[in-house]
Amino acid sequence: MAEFVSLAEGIESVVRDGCSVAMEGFTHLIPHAAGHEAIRQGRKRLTLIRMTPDLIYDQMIGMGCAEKLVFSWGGNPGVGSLHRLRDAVENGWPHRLELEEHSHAAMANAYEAGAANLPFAVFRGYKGVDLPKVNPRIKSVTCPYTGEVLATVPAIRPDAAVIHAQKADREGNVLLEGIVGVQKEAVLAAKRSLVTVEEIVEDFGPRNANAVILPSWAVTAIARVPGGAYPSYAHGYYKRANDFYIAWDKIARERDTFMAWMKANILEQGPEVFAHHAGLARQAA
Amino acid sequence: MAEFVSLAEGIESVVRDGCSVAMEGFTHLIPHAAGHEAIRQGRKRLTLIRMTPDLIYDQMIGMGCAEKLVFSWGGNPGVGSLHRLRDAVENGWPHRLELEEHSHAAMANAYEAGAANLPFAVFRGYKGVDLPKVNPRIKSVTCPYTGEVLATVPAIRPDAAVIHAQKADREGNVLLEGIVGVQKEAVLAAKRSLVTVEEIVEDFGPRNANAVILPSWAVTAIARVPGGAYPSYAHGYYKRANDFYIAWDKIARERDTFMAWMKANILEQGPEVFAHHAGLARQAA
Amino acid sequence: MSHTPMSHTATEMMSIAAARLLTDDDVCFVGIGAPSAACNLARLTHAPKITLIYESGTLSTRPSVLPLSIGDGELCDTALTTVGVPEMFRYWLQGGRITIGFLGGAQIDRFANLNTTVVGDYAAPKVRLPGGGGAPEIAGNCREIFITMAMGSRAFVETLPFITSFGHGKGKGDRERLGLKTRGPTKVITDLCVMEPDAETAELTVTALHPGVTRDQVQAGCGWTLRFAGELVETSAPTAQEIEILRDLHARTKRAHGVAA
Amino acid sequence: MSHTPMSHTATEMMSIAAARLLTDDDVCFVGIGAPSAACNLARLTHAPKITLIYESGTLSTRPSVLPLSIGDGELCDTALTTVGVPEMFRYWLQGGRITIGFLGGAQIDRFANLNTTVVGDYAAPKVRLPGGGGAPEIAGNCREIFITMAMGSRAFVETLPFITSFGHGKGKGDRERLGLKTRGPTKVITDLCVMEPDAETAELTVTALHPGVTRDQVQAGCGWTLRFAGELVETSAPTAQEIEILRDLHARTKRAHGVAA
Repeated sequence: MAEFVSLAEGIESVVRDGCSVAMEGFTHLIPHAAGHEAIRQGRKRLTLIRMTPDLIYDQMIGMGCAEKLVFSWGGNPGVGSLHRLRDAVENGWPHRLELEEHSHAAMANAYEAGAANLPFAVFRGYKGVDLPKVNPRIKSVTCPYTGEVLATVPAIRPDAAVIHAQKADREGNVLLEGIVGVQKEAVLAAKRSLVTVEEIVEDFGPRNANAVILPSWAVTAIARVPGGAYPSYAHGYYKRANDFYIAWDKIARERDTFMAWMKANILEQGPEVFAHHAGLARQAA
Repeated sequence: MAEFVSLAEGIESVVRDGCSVAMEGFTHLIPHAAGHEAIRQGRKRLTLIRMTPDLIYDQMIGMGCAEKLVFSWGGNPGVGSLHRLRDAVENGWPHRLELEEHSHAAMANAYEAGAANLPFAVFRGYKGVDLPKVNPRIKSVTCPYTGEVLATVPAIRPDAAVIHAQKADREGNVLLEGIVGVQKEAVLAAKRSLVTVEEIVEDFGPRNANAVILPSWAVTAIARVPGGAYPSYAHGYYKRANDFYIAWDKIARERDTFMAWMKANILEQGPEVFAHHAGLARQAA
Repeated sequence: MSHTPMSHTATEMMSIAAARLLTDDDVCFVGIGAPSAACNLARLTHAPKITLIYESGTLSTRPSVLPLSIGDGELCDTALTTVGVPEMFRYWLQGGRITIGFLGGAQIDRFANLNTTVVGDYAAPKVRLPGGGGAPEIAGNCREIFITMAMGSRAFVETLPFITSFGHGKGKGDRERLGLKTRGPTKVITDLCVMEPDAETAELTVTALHPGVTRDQVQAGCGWTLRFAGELVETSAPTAQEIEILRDLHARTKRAHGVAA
Repeated sequence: MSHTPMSHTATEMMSIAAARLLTDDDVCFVGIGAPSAACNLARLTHAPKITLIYESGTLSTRPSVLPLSIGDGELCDTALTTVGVPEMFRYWLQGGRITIGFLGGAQIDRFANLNTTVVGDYAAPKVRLPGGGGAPEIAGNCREIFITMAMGSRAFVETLPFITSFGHGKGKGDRERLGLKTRGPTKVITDLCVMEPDAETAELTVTALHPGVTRDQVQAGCGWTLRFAGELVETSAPTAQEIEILRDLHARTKRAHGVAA
């Protein structure tokens, strides 16, 4: 059964130095507050796994939390580059970052295989492209019926998954709605999981029988962090702060503006600022 | 885009003599009215695919529609045997029936692979059991990363899928709720599909963003047949007629009582009787 | 509620003995019939927080009546959530999230392998049984398996004509040799006794007799020569509460299924 | 609505030329940026029933503003339904249900292969680009591919440092040799012209020039020596309606994203 914890306790017990962690959320419900907490706790040597590294991993990479990144699209959506990711890859700052690069289809299938407790995923992809030349983990199997050769990737089985969701109930069940991405798969594929939520409710109330719900017994820890997805968004709570995504381009472009921003907005703050940010995003919407 | 048709037109164009057809519904939403129509139209030499043949295939097999059955559990749930299926397998009446037998896990994975346009499915199963000795389509692949040997089955790619759903909207989109089984996969895996529905609505109205919805462009034909799942059920409309499932045991046990029932209740009736049956089931509930 | 002893049937004893093995922490994959009665009895008595899953996709369901089929609407109405059948088999069963899988069968052998497929030759069967359904992968992927079956010499047989679900094969170590990492059948709860695989050989061994049942009665219901544990205990008689709750459940179920109680 | 000719930018012409290629019957897999503008312009003008899909899982979406990211809430709010990302890639894209996949890229070669991964050596890149995302499998699994990119000699290059998405490889027949059953890129819509693969060689060939654009201007924006079709047509100038609707869409979008219009 899931345990209710503070964000600091959750990050401490679920995301440990040197572990592999998938902090997922496909544009929606990105667990930014959890990422900030990991940075504040000075987490090191992480293998960061995420289809779209986004600002959350740009920040963690820039602060030196990561030794490896497993990803499929490393940009600031609709804006441009992730400058801290680029600085790490192009210049080794703050230190060298190992890349394991896939396509979205490969990672989505690899999470699915992880959730299904399979050692690998099979899909029709990577035909004619160069990624298999630089990623030795891309292999193939032959269909025993048709002889077709299909691409394979190893299942993703992270030590930890961290996601943000709309609600938990008192029993520790978790509800996600809207764009649900690969979060269910990430949690089921992981050894441990931490879910930050907008609110904890008595009961989810009337809902479609097929909403994405993670049962309490499939989750390790839950922390209430209102606004915890900001500047990403929580469907039904607050909108995506597109203006912050645009502003990030300038903040992250240079090391000193980045470090100053991180100090003022992460190192010297706590998770309670997220409720404030999300409140502003809600009003602006 | 899905075309709106009568049940007779839908069966005529989607389910053709000699084709493979998956009429799915996991206890819930079994397309009984469509099965009756196929019997009335005298469909022959079908390969019937269904995880749980249930009464619908017991009736079609007893009426000589099928030359082959692909299945994973052939009983009358909670009651006992499917006597017409047994009579075909044990005594070749009304004629010989070829069996391709799987486990539920294998068929669920095979539908999933079909929907995903893969030639085969991989899963962890069939260890130590006798089914692979009598079903040559059960094979294996070796994981290219761990060396583990996993079971495979060919993807299910039926010529036709037939399902029953709660609602279609005017654009031909289809909504399923409750126990959703493998119907989405069956429709997506098939070349052609027919969906019978309880009602056609202007708009699905407020619904969870993650309900199971089949877009119009993924469906071939839709026919309105209120009550069309009876004696199975349609969540939100009418309950399962458990008493009929119990009564079927006696009807189907002997060839003559079976034939008399089929004549009176299928051959000499039309799909309009289903609204009546479901109405009674609703009142009884 | 009264605690006066009540008379009970052997089938009731079987359900009650099975129910007692379950705890609040268990996540059970429940089949129809005896397993469903046992799991729901546990939920309505000592294990109110037990998690019940039916292969139709209903997670954490709390039916007030026993379903006739594994896909009755009652299961969905009272579930925490319902998932599709491919997801059920992939993420939840194969995913390794089930602690106890409940199985029954037409036939069982001394190593707790089960047959629910055919009697006689597969190609020309004497009796065609329903087949495996979820059982082969339930047997392989749950942490452990409980089997509930009424005894009888046609059900407890020396040799199975067909192995539908793998138990302990031909003895200790066979599961490991196949690469199975789960425990397989750890209890067989019958209407007369409880059996467990022997620690050395994996052969089913009677470890408890239900009240009033003799060794001879158990042997008479078994097609092979049974082993009995050195420390053979007697199952506690059903309490009045257990019987009342079980009978209430069955009475509600019969009314709900349109059968006179 | 007025039909007086209006002046337009080259980027607007690119969006409009791309939009015109789409029909009500198309099911489009839409990327962010130019593809999103083109697809939504088509929907708001001549193809109101076109089906738009974004890789975040939103099926049949009808956004009133252009999303900044492929997962903006607007896409989910206006979608027929939203599915998980694994399902999106397995059932919908790999399932072969998409007629047109829209791609862009940092670089393209004469056979419409695309690079969005690196400039320079992969292990020690000069410029690290975002990577493939959905593109490799969009390029392989959609029935056909439209590419929209603004021209420039650093974008239209003789040799790609890295093939992120496969177009026509090194020429006609390469897709078939890889077992690909889809058509690959059939149109490249730029700010200056439209190109199509030659029927014999699969080399990109200019088939239409946008109004007022010369062959020399097109060649100046391309790093290889371009082929021009024998029957080179001129793209029809944007109508006033097309321009108005496109500008309204961009203005609504900028307001929604918190940027002054």
